[in-house]
Amino acid sequence: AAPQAGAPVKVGLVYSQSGALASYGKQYIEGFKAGLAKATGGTNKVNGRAIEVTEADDAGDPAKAVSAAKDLIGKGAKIIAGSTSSGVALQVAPIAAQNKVLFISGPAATDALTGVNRYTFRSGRQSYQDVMAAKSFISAPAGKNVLVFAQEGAFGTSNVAAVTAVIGGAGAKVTSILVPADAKDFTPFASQIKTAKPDLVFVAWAGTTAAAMWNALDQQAVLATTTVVTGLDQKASHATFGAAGEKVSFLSHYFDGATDNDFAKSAAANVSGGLDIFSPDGFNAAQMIVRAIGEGGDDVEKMITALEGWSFDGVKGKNTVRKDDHALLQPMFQVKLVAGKPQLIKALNPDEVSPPAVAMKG
Amino acid sequence: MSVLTTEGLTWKIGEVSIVDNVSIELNQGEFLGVIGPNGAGKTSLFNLISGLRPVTAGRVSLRGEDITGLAPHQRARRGLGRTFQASSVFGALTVAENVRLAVQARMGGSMALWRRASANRAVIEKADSCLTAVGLAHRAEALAATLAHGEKRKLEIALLLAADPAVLLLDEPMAGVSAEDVPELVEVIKGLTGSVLMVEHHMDVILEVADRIAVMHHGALLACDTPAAVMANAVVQEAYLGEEL
Amino acid sequence: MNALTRWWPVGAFLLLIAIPYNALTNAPGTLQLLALCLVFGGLAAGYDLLFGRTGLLSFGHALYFAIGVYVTAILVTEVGLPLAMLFALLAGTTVAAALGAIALRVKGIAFSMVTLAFAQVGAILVARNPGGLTGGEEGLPLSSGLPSFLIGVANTVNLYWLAVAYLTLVVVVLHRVAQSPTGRVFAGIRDDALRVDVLGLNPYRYKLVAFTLAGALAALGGAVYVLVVGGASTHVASSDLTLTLLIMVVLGGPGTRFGPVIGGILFTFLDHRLSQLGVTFDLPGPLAEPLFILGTLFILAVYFFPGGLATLGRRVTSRRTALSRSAP
Amino acid sequence: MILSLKDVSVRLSGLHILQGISFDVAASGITVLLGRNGVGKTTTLRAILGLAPATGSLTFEGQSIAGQRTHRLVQSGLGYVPEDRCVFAGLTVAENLRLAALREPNYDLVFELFPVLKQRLSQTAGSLSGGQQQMLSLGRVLLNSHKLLLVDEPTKGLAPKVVTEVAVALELVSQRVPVLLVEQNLAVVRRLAADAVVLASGRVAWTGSATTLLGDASLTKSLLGVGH
Amino acid sequence: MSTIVLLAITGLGLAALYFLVASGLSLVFGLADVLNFAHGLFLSIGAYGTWWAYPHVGFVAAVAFGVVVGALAAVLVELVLIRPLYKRTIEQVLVTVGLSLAGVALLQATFGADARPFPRPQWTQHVLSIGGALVPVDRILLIVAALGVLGALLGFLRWTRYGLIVRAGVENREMVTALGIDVRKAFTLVFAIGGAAAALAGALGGVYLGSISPTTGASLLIFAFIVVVIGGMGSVIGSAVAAVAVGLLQQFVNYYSTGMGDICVVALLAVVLLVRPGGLTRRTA
Ligand SMILES: Nc1ncnc2c1ncn2[C@@H]1O[C@H](COP(=O)(O)OP(=O)(O)OP(=O)(O)O)[C@@H](O)[C@H]1O
Ligand SMILES: Nc1ncnc2c1ncn2[C@@H]1O[C@H](COP(=O)(O)OP(=O)(O)OP(=O)(O)O)[C@@H](O)[C@H]1O
Ligand SMILES: [Mg+2]
Ligand SMILES: [Mg+2]
Repeated sequence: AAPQAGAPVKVGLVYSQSGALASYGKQYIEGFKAGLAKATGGTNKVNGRAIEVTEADDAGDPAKAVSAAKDLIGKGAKIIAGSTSSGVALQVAPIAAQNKVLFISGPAATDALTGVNRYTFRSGRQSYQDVMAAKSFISAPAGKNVLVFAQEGAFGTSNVAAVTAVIGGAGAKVTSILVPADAKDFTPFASQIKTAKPDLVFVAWAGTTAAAMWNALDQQAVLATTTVVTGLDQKASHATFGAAGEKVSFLSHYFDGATDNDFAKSAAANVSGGLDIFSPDGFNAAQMIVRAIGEGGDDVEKMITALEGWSFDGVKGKNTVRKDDHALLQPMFQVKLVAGKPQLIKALNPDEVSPPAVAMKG
Repeated sequence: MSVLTTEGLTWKIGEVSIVDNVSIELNQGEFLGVIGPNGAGKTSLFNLISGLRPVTAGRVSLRGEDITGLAPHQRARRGLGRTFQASSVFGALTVAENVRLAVQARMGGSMALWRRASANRAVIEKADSCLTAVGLAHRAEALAATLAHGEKRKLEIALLLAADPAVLLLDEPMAGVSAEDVPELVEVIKGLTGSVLMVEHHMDVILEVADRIAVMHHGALLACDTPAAVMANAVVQEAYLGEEL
Repeated sequence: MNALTRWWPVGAFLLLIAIPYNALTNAPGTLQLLALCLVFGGLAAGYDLLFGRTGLLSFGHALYFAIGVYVTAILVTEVGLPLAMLFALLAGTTVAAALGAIALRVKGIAFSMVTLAFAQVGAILVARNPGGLTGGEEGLPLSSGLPSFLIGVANTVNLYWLAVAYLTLVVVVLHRVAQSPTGRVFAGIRDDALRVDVLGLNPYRYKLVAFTLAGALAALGGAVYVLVVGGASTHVASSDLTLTLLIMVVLGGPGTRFGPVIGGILFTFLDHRLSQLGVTFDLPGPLAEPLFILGTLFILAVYFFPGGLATLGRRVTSRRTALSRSAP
Repeated sequence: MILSLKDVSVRLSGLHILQGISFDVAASGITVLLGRNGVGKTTTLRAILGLAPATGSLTFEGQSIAGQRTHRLVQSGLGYVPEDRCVFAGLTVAENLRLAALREPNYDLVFELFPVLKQRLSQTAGSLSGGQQQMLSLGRVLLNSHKLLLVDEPTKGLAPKVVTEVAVALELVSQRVPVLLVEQNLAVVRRLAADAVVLASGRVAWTGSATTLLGDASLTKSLLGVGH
Repeated sequence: MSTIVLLAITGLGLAALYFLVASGLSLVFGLADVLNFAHGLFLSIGAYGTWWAYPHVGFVAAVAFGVVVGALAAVLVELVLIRPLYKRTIEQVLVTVGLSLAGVALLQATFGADARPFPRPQWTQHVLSIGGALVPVDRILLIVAALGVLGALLGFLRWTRYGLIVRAGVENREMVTALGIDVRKAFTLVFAIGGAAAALAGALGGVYLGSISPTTGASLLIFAFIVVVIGGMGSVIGSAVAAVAVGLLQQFVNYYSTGMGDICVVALLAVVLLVRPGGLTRRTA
């Protein structure tokens, strides 16, 4: 259909406003608003057409997200974005494909989303990129012992798979310890790690038990005797590392101060309390939406074409939407915590951390 | 011919024998009264016979069949019914539903998820007749929990009538029944077909209905004889009856 | 009065049928939400077979629901939808019968805890993603194997019909069961299982029947739910879900014919709409948390409608008959 | 007179159980409350104790006690022996007694009346026989020096010998404390009661001396349904 | 060898944490007959109370503050929500279920959904070398606290008149009143004690876990339930024994077959209940 001049374009944002991931949701939406302002020059319009954003809360529950997405699509939204959690993203993606609308997933990090269907894009990073960033901490992987310490479940297993492929592929010997996410005492596991004497430990952990886990690794002298790499989570979590923080090597998707470009400045100006890990995801999503509407109007096929292969500068630096599988190639960061504050060691450019291309499934 | 026999029935808690080597024979159609001081083990004996407690030693047989190891409901199916010393009815059901449930348990067909209970006229009519028999028909729609004590006792008898058991164990059916209602209830009890074992402290009632009387004392069977003989027994006089008021 | 009490369910049913046929309510978002509400209405009613009608407080009902959800989601790509739903039903029924046979050997709170524990194992297994089957905490989207009439926003109405069918089935089954001789035994067991035993019926068998039937209804509900939502997620196996069912039943009125259905529908509706409300009006602090409002509402309901919403009308009538009886 | 009821009504679940009853309890001796099953005798005692919601006026020792909390009433001198004994099944006999003891408990009296309790001090009350529980229930109030005892069918389920013993015990007690007694056993009533109150369909049908009531065959026939 | 020592001591530490949660639960559950789903909330309140007070006062005073706040919250809940529902046990359980949902949401709205780092005095973070194992001091602290609570509770139940009243009140509240005793006070007291024990578990659990989040209470609650049931409802000693069994089992199984600890605990529960339906200490009744 030919775009009707002047008619607003409807965009639906389905993300966590309440529930366990509410603070990720907040970073996302603030980033999004800043990004929208920046990309439209403060007008909220593309080609003279207003962008009408409707927000819906999924409370981290896929059932609610699907309801909200169907509702928005039923009301004429051509673009759905958001998805704070992987579970939500994976269930909204098929809905987008079935209804032929564009879906730009947010902070959800699962690799399974990449290449899931033609209609699905992502505005954040994926787990594979974390693992690639972790690899950058060992200079010569061949012959090294690498141990993955992760929580049981899809997140943990996919991290183990990625490490085995990436670092194991480079010649290291990869083993893993998978632990229930809600374990209360991590001492036994920490002691298992110590006994294994690995050269590098990659920790993939998210959630409320992180503090206890780090404490156990520290007390059982794992941190002191080997290199431990993990992903740096949002600001609020930095203090939970306590004394252990300085003994860990961090890879980071984003932290306040990782970059200092125009976009970061303009984002920071619009976000209360400074940028955080998922601010760029929201910012990118807005940029991608503006691009899609600008080039495609109301035509989803044209939007897809406009996004595929598109490179743009954003908060993190240069981003590229890979044509084959819609992975978002982007920089990552090596960081250390000093007195609870992250300090940049090195920015990794997108090529160094690009995930392997997968075939588009649908 | 004896319908219910216990042989050396014993129940111990720790070292104490609550029921001590009790052997009783209840004959077909007989009315056997059980008396004994409080704590003699009468209710416990009933519990062993009806299967609510596991026996320590001894056997219970019903119409020649050994039922010692059976669960309460299996004994009930074989024709053993009982009432409780403390009234026990289904408080949240109406009086009528209480009795219908009992009738249905007797007649079978309880495991029928897709049939209408109300379509079974036989159950309903039988239940009504049981209620009429104990004089509770006017309370049929009341919730059993709201009945006064004496009415609950009558309902219990109705539940028993409904099951039409061959052997009935009545545990103090007259306790707490107002003087006015006693004769009525005695008539109901006399009208029971089947063999009855009844614990009761009202001696006049026992003497009126019982063919024989068993006396329990400290868990053991002290005597089991005709009413006249039992009343004349010096130990019974001393341990149980005491002086007249 | 009598005519009203007799005919309102028919009226409500007609209303359900009419919903897709008018412009006001025939929107995908509305139908989707209503479909979810109806599924939970049916689930709550099935749970009430245990709680309200037989007096069994199970804390593990979510397990059988989750079996329905995951078996359908896993098998649909392999064997097609009808067979997948059939297997889900069979699996739920079998597991309910097997675990019920164990759990029912204990009574009271111990029974509640054993069911809770079994369901906890279910939740742990689902979260661990054994063999990559369940997708762990990321869930399992339904992306292929669905018949075309269930795909796409335009076909949401078919999901709605599916939910209506499920709810109707549950209500009819439970109604028949409640009126049946077995239903009478259930009521007896709820009151005093020992007494039922002495009457000559084995309470264990009847409890097991109730437990298995409730499990089967929950598994079927799971199979419908996964179609409506379009995927499975760990939440369906959590003990929170059972607690929510309990809340729905109590809100609506345990042991009543339509109370649990009403409770399930109302709770689900509020659960979905309240968060939207919080966003729209930018409500401060706790008021933006749906669970805060729902929890508070629930507490108030326990105080002010003991016996549930369904007994509101009845309490007025019972008072009237009571008065007229004591008059003479 | 120690206790006086005026126009007391009780409604339970919408049923008008007591429909305005009035009677007095004498300051000494035993006043017996009679009536057939379900007439509301237990409810009357519960209403006096504040355990059933009542309207009307209740006066104890000249003071209005309507609306007072039960435990205060008991502390101020009302003792209660409930119909179905209500011993604490999970507590031992000793603990049941210890719980009931308020000020200066008189254990000797209790053990003298019911020696079996002394033998079974460490057994849980739930495992006592029905009659033993009844003794415990009576024993509990006899520990304390109350000003009035409300006793509901104390001889229910007791062996004839124990019935006599309880009657004797009550007689002893009543020499010290007035008693309002609910009793079905007319032999006991005959032996103990000075005054009688008869309830019928929620109202007081007759009050007067117990001897008069039991001596008059036509009265017992019409009020209590016994006799010829 | 050092592994065994480490697992045993940390397992006991875990057991101590479970016991602290379970003891209050068991007390309220067994004696006031309320299966208190809001117990986790009292725990969280104690933890957040300590967390809030710590920057202003010392560690010990902060814990004391948390315990007092937890006890007060429990008293408030008892007075306002539970008391009007006496005799309606199922409704009481339901109210606590509602409270547990609303309470977590309230905490989330007040303190945010994310885990907050919990203040830990330096000395709790030291490790002691025992038999070659590096045992963290906070485990020892937990074990000592649990033993203290166990002793105090047993004393309360055995030797105080309130203990007696409470045990009788569970059976027949009305009759206790009819013996001239104000039973309501006793029940409030039990809630206060239960709340205080939960809050202590929250404060020390915060040290143990290093962080608190609104869902910490709920996640500990399920194991506390299991402990209470295995031990026999209402039996404080039973809870202690069950806590030790659960803690050690979980710790050892987790080490030797990674992550199967939870499932083993559930299996233990099923087995115990099937063999002894009343739990370890209770008669079948
Ligand atoms: N909670 C209640 N709800 C409704 N009705 C009740 C309730 N409790 C008692 N009743 C009714 O009140 C009436 C009087 O009961 P009450 O127990 O006072 O009788 P009673 O004279 O003591 O009888 P009994 O001699 O059998 O002990 C009975 O008809 C009973 O059904
Ligand atoms: N579960 C138990 N544990 C311990 N002792 C018990 C138990 N059950 C019964 N007893 C004891 O066994 C004895 C017999 O009790 P039972 O109830 O059979 O007496 P009874 O003859 O029916 O007395 P009553 O006429 O008073 O009802 C009593 O001394 C009682 O204390
Ligand atoms: Mg007896
Ligand atoms: Mg009475």
